Amino acid sequence: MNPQLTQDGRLRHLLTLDGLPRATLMEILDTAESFMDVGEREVKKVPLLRGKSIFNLFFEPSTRTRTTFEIAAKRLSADVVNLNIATSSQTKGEAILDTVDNLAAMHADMFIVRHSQSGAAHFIARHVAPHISVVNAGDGRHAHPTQGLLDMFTIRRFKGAFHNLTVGIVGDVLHSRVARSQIHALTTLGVPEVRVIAPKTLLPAGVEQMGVKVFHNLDAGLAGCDVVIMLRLQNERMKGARLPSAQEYFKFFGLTSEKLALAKPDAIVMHPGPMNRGVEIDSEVADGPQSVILPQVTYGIAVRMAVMALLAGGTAA
Amino acid sequence: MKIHIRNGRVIDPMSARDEVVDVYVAAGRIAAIGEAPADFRANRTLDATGLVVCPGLVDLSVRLREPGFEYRATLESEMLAAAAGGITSLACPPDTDPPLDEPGLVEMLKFRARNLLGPRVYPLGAMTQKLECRMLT
Amino acid sequence: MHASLPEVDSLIARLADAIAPILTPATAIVGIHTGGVWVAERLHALLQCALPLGTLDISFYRDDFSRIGLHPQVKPSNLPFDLEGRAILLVDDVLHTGRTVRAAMNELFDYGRPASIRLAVLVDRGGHELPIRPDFAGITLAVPGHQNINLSRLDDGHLTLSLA
Amino acid sequence: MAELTEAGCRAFTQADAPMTDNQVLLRAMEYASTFGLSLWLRPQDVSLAHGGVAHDGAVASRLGLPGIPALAETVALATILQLARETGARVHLARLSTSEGLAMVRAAKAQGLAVTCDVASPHVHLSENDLISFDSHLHLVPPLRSLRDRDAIREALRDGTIDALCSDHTPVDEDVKQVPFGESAPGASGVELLLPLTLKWAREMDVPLMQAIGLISWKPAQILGVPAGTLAVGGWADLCVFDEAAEWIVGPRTLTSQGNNTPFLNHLMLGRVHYTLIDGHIDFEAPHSP
Repeated sequence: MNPQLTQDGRLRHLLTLDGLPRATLMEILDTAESFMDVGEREVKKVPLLRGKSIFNLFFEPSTRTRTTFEIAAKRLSADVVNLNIATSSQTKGEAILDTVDNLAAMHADMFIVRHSQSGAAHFIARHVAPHISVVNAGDGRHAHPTQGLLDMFTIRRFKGAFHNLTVGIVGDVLHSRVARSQIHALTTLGVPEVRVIAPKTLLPAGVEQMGVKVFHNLDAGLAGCDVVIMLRLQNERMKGARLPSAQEYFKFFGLTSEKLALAKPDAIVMHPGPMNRGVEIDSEVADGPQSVILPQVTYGIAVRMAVMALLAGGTAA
Repeated sequence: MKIHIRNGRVIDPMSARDEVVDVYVAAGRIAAIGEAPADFRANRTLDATGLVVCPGLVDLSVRLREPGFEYRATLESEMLAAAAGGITSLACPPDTDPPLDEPGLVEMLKFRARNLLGPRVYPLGAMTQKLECRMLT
Repeated sequence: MHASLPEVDSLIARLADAIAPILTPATAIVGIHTGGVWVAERLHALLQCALPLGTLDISFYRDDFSRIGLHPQVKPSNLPFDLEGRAILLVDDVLHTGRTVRAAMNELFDYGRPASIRLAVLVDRGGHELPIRPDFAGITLAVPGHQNINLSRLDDGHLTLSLA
Repeated sequence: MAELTEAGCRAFTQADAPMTDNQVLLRAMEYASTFGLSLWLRPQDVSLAHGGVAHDGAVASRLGLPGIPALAETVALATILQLARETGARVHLARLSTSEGLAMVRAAKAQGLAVTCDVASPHVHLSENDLISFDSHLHLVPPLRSLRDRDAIREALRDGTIDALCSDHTPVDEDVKQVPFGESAPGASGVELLLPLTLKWAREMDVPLMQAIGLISWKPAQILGVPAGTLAVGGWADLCVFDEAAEWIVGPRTLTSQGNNTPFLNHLMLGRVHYTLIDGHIDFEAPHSP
């Protein structure tokens, strides 16, 4: 049984894109499309979630992601409370569940959860009252479903469809929740060829079983790609004996204009941000004509509005 | 205490016995299997019709959480739980707090266990002091 | 009692005649999805309006959202003119409780501050729950609460009313 | 070690504490063999297992859980077997979990090395596939491995490569399980499930009851070196009387242990103890017994 769906197939929580039906993903993308123009109005707001309380529960700090959720919630007229638990009660040893119970007692309707442990959002979702929805805003290495969805939205906007694409995901797949969500979404939406391109030290065991083709050579992996997704390389990866140096990584797996020329001429370049310029991507590419990195950020708000609207609809408090 | 276990299917893997037969217990020992010993008057008869009678189970790893983790489970409750599981002998790993790396700690645990209902407790000793893998015990 | 419902084309013609005197070149016609847009398209053509037609999808403004959720096919609202200080003629097919019109007005104000809003409906069926009345109505009928009156469009573009 | 033996220790072990130093391990084997003592060792290379919480395979990759590769077991096992050969120490291998590890033990036994080994009962039935809901009750040591490993365990129990089944009973408070998987305390409560889980394996593998009971009675008794696990006239009156067909559901109300932390919560079990006699005394009598 999928804990994310109600018995009649409606979205109950958004924890991972793994196992969500194609129709659900399309519904979210279509709904996001209809929210796109809200950002262009004089009053950038619709009253859909008026009176609802949304709590941003960030056990792991991220101003960027928290802000996009906050803007999305406010455009839906929800009340938003930000809790940076990484620096508050959690350090005093208050258990996650106590935090969640306390907030639920304050009549929360939705929790947006980010946590450094894989499965944390599942864990919270298992314990909340039936009227509360949980949105995973990133858990450990496991999933970042709204990022995966906004990437799909971006691809659809620029490429029109999914069924004829070759998508290459380059970099630290092992530690990337974004990559996992992208892979599940791309395969569910019918992309015929999803590639992961990385040294063996940055790929998880048995990654092929997620339905991807593995490349260890950037030139070969980029050849014929319609979409190139670059992943962020965390600096601490240099310490764990996974890579010798950032310079060597950039030389063999960094995206430069010359490398990008190996992909299709109209290929788009994506990055979930924040970028390490000169480590995984050259500034010339990041700011170049094929980059859609800034539109990704814009679309992120409409996609998160869609997710919140679909979750809140029909769950009368 | 004399106990008569009547009409059970007695399975003893070590002697390859598997038959429906009576077992007679007296003075902490098995007095007879099959025919009752002369003058055997049971204090208690257990009807084992349809049940299996086998040797008490031996479990090679049971954490009794004593010393050190009594808040997680008490020796008493876990000894009883083991008995409820049919276990009559158990080996108890030394990853207690402090670890079982001194004779006094082992003797204390054995003494505590002896005074409770439940299985025979065989502590395992820590191979190294404080289980730190530096000094032998 | 409504064995034969009135013919839609004649209702729209009657509406257009009533509206014509107040219309200026700066007036914008805005139809509410879906039936209101059909009626507005006809009025827009009959009245030969200068400004392009506006359309509103009020799904994001419904007050029953938390009960029934989001409509599966939300269409983007399209208001191809500046609302600020403009006279608006809001068009819907059937006026019942008034909640749709309330939602539409809320949405209009999120795009800007119009000078005035007038309401034209094909049918005012009664059962109002809000202090909202049409400025122009093709026909006024007393339809019992348990019944629905619907506008539908045939493949040839012909509009008909039906009672269910 | 010799003093601890006098105090009553039957064998020596690091339990789940890391074996960080092979020189210490070598000395422990040499010293233990001086006195003819046994070492019980759970093979796990500490550096290869570092930071892991689940089997390093397709499921952990999908769930984003840091992995413990099968290599962590086999690399440590190769070291232990080689040291045991060299020193002649008596070694019992505790809680094996991998197909490759079992193959190595099978080969070592065939070559005449006097080693024994056990597995924990949850690993006979569960695999990494069960982790999909992130239930922290499935956070075990060693980790639940692949279906292939689980099936190898089931076969090695049948062919005698594995000498004994144990519960690896680890009762913990709910609050150390009521956290995300990676932060939870590992281990499961299991003394009351050892018998039904063994019976379940026997039924599913079509193994005679006699062989199944042997794995949880006389065979572990021999490893432990105690005169238990058998029914002999004149021997200890330690007996278990059970109903192999009795159905029960695992839950806080049906468990005596204070640890309700079991991955089998709400599972149906077949086989329940009616009486446990220890030293000729009825130490346990089920409320439902005749």
